[in-house]
Amino acid sequence: MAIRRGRGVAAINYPTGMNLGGDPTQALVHSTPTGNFMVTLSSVDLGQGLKQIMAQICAETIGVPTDRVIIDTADTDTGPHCMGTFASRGTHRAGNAVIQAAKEARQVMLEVAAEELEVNASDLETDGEGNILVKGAPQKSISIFDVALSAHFKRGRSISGRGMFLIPRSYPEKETGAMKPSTCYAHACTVAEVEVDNETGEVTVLMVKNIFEIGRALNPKMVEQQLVGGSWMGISHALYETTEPYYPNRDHGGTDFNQYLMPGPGDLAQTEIIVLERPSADGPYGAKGPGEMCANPQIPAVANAVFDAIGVRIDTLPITPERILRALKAQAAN
Amino acid sequence: MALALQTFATVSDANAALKAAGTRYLGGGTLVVRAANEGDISVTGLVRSTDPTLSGITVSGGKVRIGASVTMAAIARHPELGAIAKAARAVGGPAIRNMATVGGNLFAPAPYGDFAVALLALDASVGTNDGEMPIETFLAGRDGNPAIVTSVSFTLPKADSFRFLKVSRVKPKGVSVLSIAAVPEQAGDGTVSSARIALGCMADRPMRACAAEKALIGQKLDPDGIAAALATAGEGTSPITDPIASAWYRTEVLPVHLGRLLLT
Amino acid sequence: MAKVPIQFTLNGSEKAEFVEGGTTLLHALRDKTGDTSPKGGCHQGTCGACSVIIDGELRLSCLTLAETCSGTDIQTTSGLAEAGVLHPLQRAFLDAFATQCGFCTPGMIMAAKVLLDHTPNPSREDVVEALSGNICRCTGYEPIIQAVLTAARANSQNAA
Amino acid sequence: MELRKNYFADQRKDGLHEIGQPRPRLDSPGHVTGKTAYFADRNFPGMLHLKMVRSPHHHARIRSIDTSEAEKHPGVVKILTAKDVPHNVYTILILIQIGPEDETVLADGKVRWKGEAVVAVLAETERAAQEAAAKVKVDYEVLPAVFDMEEALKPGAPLVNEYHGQNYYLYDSGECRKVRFGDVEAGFAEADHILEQSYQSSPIEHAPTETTGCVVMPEGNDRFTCYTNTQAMFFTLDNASIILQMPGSKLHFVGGTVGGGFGGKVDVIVEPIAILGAKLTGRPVSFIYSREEEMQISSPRAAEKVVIKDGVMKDGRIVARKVTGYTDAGAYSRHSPYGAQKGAAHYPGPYTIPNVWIDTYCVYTNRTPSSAMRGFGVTIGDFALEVQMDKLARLIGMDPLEFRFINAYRDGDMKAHRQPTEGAALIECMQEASRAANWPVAEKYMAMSSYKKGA
Repeated sequence: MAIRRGRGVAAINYPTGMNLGGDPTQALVHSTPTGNFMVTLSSVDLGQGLKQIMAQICAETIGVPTDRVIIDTADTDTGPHCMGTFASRGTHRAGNAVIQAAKEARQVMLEVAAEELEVNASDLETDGEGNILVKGAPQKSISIFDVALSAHFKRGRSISGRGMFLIPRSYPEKETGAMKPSTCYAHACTVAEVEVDNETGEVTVLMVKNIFEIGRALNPKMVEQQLVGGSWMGISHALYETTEPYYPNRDHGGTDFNQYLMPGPGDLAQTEIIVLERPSADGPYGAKGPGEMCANPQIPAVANAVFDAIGVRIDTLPITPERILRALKAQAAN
Repeated sequence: MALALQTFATVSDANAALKAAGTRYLGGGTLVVRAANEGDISVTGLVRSTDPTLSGITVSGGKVRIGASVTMAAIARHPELGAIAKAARAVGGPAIRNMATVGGNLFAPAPYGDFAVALLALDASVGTNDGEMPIETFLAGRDGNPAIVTSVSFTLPKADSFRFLKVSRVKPKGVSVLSIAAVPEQAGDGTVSSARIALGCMADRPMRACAAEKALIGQKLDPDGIAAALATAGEGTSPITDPIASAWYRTEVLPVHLGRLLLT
Repeated sequence: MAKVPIQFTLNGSEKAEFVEGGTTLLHALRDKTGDTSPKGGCHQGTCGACSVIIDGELRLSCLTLAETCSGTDIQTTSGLAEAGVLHPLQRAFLDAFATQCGFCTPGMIMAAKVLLDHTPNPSREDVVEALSGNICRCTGYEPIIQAVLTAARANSQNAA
Repeated sequence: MELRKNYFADQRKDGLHEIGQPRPRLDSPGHVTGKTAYFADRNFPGMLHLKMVRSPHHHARIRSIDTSEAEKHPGVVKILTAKDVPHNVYTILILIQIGPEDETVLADGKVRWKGEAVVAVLAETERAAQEAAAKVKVDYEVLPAVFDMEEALKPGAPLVNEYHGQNYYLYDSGECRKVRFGDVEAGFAEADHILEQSYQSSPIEHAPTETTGCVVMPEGNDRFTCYTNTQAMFFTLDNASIILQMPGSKLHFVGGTVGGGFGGKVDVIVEPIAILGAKLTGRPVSFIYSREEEMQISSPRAAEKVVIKDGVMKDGRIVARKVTGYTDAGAYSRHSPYGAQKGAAHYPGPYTIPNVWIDTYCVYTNRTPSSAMRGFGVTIGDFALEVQMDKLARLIGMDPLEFRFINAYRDGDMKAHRQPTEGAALIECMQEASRAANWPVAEKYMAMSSYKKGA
């Protein structure tokens, strides 16, 4: 038996949002009588944590702690239109809509506070902890709780806002393909180290080091969740997954989690994640969409590492032990 | 029609009920309840038995009897079955092992049935109310065998002479690319005096690697000594092709894994 | 067809239900008792999302017929928190950000609980083995493994 | 995970109150206590279960369908065939004007892939629905099928989908989406080396732990509430409105808490037929994919073939790149024309190449229709591009990482689709990778920046 070791690198970029744009998302924000903020959406949380991120974005924009924000999604009787959760668009599109709605609500909130404090709204700021202060004179302040009560019961103001984000649709020019596919791109570079058993074709991914540039890590722990899980999926795509193991032959497609192969908890590569943040010009607080691209660079990095280990190329996914063994035998025959 | 479950105090009553068309025996449920869930409407009734002969493990004088309802988990944790525990642990994840029974494993089609591979290498006999039969006879006729399996019996192998390997793509749990159980007995000089080798996934049910067994006799378990056995390991096999691996791949890696197992 | 009466203890409270023949425990729990914490991810025994603890053992409720559970003691994830106080495992899953979509979480927690009940100081290998029947498609497993190891450490510190 | 704040610090405002903070997730307590409500956690009295009778053939004409025995089966409440669906031929991207309508909700006269929905059975129990489904008799005339994209594109191949008239999607640009930039042949002519390679993938399943499904409740006022795990609420509602010829005001969709999607829940498959069942029976209806359906019936990521031809100089510059991409849509479009087009926008990858030629094809075959998945249109392309980059580097005897620095795009560089590069960060990712992985590159590469040259 010989275990061969190799390493490979890959670098990629990925567009944020629906290709060619034209994918709107709306948000509504309003305050309750006691100064909590309701964000109404029809956006879908697939598990990536869209609700939490929308809450943090709204909270930052209004100037309250995140636990003062409630996310109401996704009910088409109440939530305004969202194109959907796909194409790494949720944070970017819905986030921008929430910012716009929250800004409008914040403006009303500051106007009411200004009336209560008898100053100009432009002289006010929030402390992020639930209070509105006069700039330069923080002893003069009012709580957002009291501002909301005043707006509702005294001044008859609706602390609310509407948000809509739309990147106008681009139409590719027929002959040249000139088009505007996306407004911002995330980036990644992955280095993978593998061991290949040259008698069985089995590959063990020892380590992946993933560098991701994602615009802005709005919640670093949630970014980590997604990037770690994505990295696992990338390795899974590289070495394990397909519904048609004998493509283009349709036979022997897996119908359960025993037959549909993915790395188990005993197959995990040592995974390192490093995040860079180059804020995007039109992202909510600079964020781009990391959800899809984080599963891409591992695939070619692993493929290149396998070549580095055994000197034969597998240009067909997934890179199964069988494909490796066949390639090694062909190499030996030549 | 709903699936009716009938419970009987004795195996013979359960055997009688099992004669009704569409009726299947319910062991741990990992095969038959799954089939019903997946829309196998040929299953119209289920039968089980609480007969005490089906449960319990007895070890005496080097002989082991395991009731057919005994689970993989119970075998894996039994203090006197340490020698074969790894074969029981090779089946499924923890929840499956708490449910899957010895009796059921005998019926599990490839790529399942890893414990049956071990039983084949152990030269077990399979008990029904009609008596005992060699496991090879049982496996050959299992598709048409309506009698409830009540037990399996075998001689406990000498410490360290039982070797077992399950190769799977997914770790630590995953179904078999192939599984191998081997019981090589060695004479004082280290040469093999007898050997039984059983293979999983190399046919639609567990099978013996008879040619390899023969080739080991009189040989030492070193690279030269096992070479002839490895060369003949694939004789008589007709491996399955499934989503896990092709027959070609299974054939290619069988000698590799057998070699590694024999040299451990 | 006549329905079959079943009685069992669910998270400490007595339950008595009538089920149709062939009803799985998963359906009985979800549709009859209203405990929707066990999830139906495959109904094949291959994903672990339906895992529950029956008489102290981890079982797949999708492959267990409800009729066979009369007289048993069943625990599910929805019954784990006591008086609103999260179980150390639940706390650890939160702190480790070990949930994303959450669909596998109740089953993972059941598998982990049985492990810690029997093996209070598990190795990483023990945890990996204990979770090996449960599929997660979001996290890549590592945060879940870390959560279980953290909960075990918290438990042993409390016990000390 | 480590955040490397030293990069791009001049462009970033740190120190915000909520943004950048690792706040606990507000949904996690529900997850760990099993209280989070997914669509299938709603159980209504009298709910019917829907099971599909599916095609056992890859391609066949339907001579007749006989549901008479199935209708008599105990527990069966309603059986639906094509004639029951008000607007049976549809395509989901019609909402953004990408046609033609090319897929049937329930097969009408023909099936084009093994597993295609033919007859829907609604019954009191899952078991009764399964038993009745087995009694539906469909008489098929099996037709020749095509599974290989190259075979499908050859003259005389079996026609997969008559609504297209040929086995590829017809874009306004012709049989493929095109990008033309510079003069690719001139680039090849000047190149020191040419390398043409072909890459292939097979379909991949999203495999979320929660399968696709919905539960529909008639509200008694001609409105229907659909609890669903769709990834796109109004997209699904509006498509259901078209298929059912029912005003959108009659439809109420509730969702937003999904057990994993990864792109697998953006097709509109389960909701319209379940709503129709609820409408015609007046009963709640549950239509939830089995795991087997999720694995083999729900749309996978397409199989793709990518052919890349590159011209490269000894000094490491790529001077010409020609990419031909093929996306195996299966029998119907779903989102594939969009995905293939997204590929055209993505190539030639994050590199600045003066001469580029891209053709991306959306090809029809007799397999399970493919659709969106995490990295749609890009994931397999990146595999091909980045393996090709590795081969090119080795071809000219250069370190693979250094080779990428030479070609990496930077701010202001013109892309093949004629947008100037903005916000690039590839170089910095590679610099950090060089450090983190102890993969040294020449100092000149570590001194590079993505920022606009001279700025």
